Formats: sequence, C-alpha cells, structure tokens
Amino acid sequence: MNINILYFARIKESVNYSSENIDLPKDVVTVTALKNYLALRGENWANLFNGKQVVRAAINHALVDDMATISAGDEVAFFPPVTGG
Amino acid sequence: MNINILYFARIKESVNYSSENIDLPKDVVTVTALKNYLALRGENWANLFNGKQVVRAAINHALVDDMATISAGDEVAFFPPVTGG
Amino acid sequence: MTVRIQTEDFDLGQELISMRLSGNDRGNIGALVSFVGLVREFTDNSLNDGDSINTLTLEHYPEMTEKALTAIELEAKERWVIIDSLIIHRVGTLQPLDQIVLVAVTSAHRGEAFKACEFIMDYLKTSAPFWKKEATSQGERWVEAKLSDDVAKERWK
Amino acid sequence: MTVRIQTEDFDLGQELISMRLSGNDRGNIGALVSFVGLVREFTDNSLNDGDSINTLTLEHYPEMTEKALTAIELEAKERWVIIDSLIIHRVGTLQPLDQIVLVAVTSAHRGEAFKACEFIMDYLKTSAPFWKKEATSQGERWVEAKLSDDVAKERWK
Repeated sequence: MNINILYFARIKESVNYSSENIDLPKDVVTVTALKNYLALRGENWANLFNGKQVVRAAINHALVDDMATISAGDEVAFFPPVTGG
Repeated sequence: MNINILYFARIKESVNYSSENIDLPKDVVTVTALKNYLALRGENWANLFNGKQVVRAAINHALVDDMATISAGDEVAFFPPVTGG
Repeated sequence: MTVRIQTEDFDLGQELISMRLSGNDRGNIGALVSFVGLVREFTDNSLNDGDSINTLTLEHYPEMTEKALTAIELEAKERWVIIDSLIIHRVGTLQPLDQIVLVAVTSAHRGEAFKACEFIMDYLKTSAPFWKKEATSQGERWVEAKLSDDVAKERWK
Repeated sequence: MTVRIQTEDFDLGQELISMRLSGNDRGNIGALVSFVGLVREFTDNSLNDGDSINTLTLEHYPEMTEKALTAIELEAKERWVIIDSLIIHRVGTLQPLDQIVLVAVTSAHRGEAFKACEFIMDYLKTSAPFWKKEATSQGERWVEAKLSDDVAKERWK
C-alpha cells in the first residue's frame, strides 16, 4: 500500500529529508513493522529506528503507539519526544 | 490593663462602632476571656461573642486563636471569617 | 516581592510585563503564572443564588493587610523556588466585571509558579483581612466565608 | 475555546482583557488563570547547563498542532467546569525573554481555572508536536524532552 511519511526535528535532520511517498510491502502494517522496514535502509536509519532511541509516531495527525495499524493513504509522522511550551 | 479593640465588617455594624480603648479587669487576659467579658454588655454583644458565631481575632495585626494572651497596650481586632480575593 | 492595596484599578498587561522584564533575574524566568479575581454579575451562594449584583464593597484592616499578604508571599518563597511574586488587592466599591485581585508569580519552571500562585490565593482567601459586602437587587449582604476555601487551604499543610 | 499558532508575538494584556470581557458568559467569570512560557537566557540541562542562549527555534507539525491543542482544551472542558480557554503558541525563531506560549482559562471559581490551566500546559508539553532547538555559544542543539514533564502529565491520569 501507498502512504506518506513525514519526519520532524532531529529525525528530519538525521535522514535529511522531511517527507516521502512510498509503497510498503504487504507485511508492513504496523508502526513497529514500518520502523523495522525503514531501519534496513542503512546505518543512519538503523540508528534511528532500531528501538534504542525514542521515536514517536502519529497517524493522520493523532499520536499512536507502535502497535497501531497503518492503512493505505495514511500520513505517518515520525518525531522525537516533543519539547514545546 | 488598657488595650485598644477594633471591630470590622458585620461585627462593626452590629456593635455600631469601629474601635474603643478600654481598661480590662485583671482576670481578662486571653481572647476567650475578652469575648466573654464583651458578651456581658447586652444582647447584641452576647449574640456576637457567646461562641455561636465564628468571630476571628487578631492581636497586633496577627491572626490568633482564642487561647492567645493579651498584654497591656495590645491592639485586639475582632472580625468575621475573611472573604477577600 | 510586592504587595499593593489600592482603590484604583490595575493594568493587568502592564503589571505582567513588568514582572517579566524588570528585575536582575529576568533572564531566568521561564514561567509566569497569574490569577485575576473578578466581580461576577450574580450572587452565588445557597441563600440567595442568582440575585444580580449592583456593587461589591471591600472593607479591610489597613494596618494588618499588607503584613498578612507579605507573610503569605514569604511563606510561598520558603516552599518553592520562585523568582518574584506580586499581589495587588483592591478595596472600596467595585462593579460587576471589575478586577478585584491579581496574584502573579515568576519562576524558572512552571510547576513551582503554579503551586506558589495557587498557594498564595488559597491563603489570601482564608487569612488576609478583607470582607466583601454585596449590594444586590434584594439589598445589602455580607458575603459568607466558604467552607471550600478552608478545604483548599488545608491541602497545603 | 481558541487555539492560535503564530510566528509573531502576542499582547498578553490584550489577550487577557479579551478573555475577561468578550463572550456572553463574561458576567459569570470569577477567575482568570494564565500561564506564559518565556525563553530563558541560559540553557538548563544536565549536559551543558548555563550556556548562554542566542536564539530558540520552534519547529512544529502544522497539520497536527492545532488538532492536538484543541483536543487538550476539549479534555480540560470535560474534566472541569470552565468558561473559556485560550492557547497561543509561537513558532519560528525567538530570542531570550521572548514569550513562547500563553494558556489562559476562565471559570466561575479559582480551583477549576488553576487545574485546567496547569492540565493544559502539562499535556501541551508532552503531546503537542513542537520541538525546540537552542542556538547557544556552544553551537546548536535540539532540546531534550524532560522526564519531569512526563511525571507532571501522569498526575492527571
């Protein structure tokens, strides 16, 4: 399925772009699976998405945990813990 | 001993004056004793100081409880529970 | 630490700007918490709920008031790490929608400023010598102290 | 209930006057509690405490930010009897002493306004998509999330 991914703050700087549109393999249907899939892209990505750093996720502008399910057309965002206020 | 007494708010209106300078009998040395002494002045005073209404006291501008001791020259104030803010 | 008792109104925006920007410690201020108490248009009590208020008159005990409020500020400063605090309390005759009281606290972090500000208000409500009298459509009436204010104060013991 | 995300500064006094005096319920407002978050002059963390801050830049997730803040306001309105709430959060590049965020809450009674205002700040700190980057004398650095903010949020559960 096809989704949009957005990256913010430290993570955006680390992967060096802010958004992408990708086709996911059929078995990538949760946030955890998507993180594992992205971690395969190289060292940079592995460091971010191997679970040693806290990477928060939102689906369609709502915070979700890593077990959340991804659907076709979703906007998935990855970012560090928030620090506003 | 000689002291000043001040009355505020509902109590001031009830006794109909705001301050007085009086000589206390020797045995009137606590707030409780002073309240009991004032209660003897008549029905108005009895209603206020017989313990059925909450009447707070301050000595020299500090809130005190009824067991506090009064000294010559003190400024004793009587008032209802405060309602500022 | 400042305490002001006054009949005139105060400019809330100016007071808060001055809390933010005056003082040598201004660069350490991360949080400014303020409370403003206002005169409502209707009475709110069990006896005569909903009478419309014409005026609210605040009496106080001048020689004691500032001392009592300063003692509350000092206690807040003992309990929390705060940078500055301000209390302005009006006396005299006010109208509905008027400002009655301002309490403002600055600190490096928000938790301390929130706690100190609410503490000051809870103590002011129960130990500073002010008394309110409402003039309503039904006549004049001294405002009764609220049990809920005593309960609020008890939390801090 | 209002949420504004903006690069420009806000006039704190005007915003609070407008909370007090606009709205049909203004005659019921007895309490106005506000929080302002400010840029400090020095960093404050275990790694590089005390570096002087030149600028603080706030990034956010535009499509999500307003939705997240509105959800927090709605939750506050579910939990406490409040009259109105306002959140203004700035984004972009700020200087020391600048205002970052305003949260203001009106209610009939102070307890509810204090709780709702602090609740909104605690949730904003931990669930609204903003990220701060400090430019200091030692270079640029993303601000780390604080465990104390998670603890503050847990209190409300």
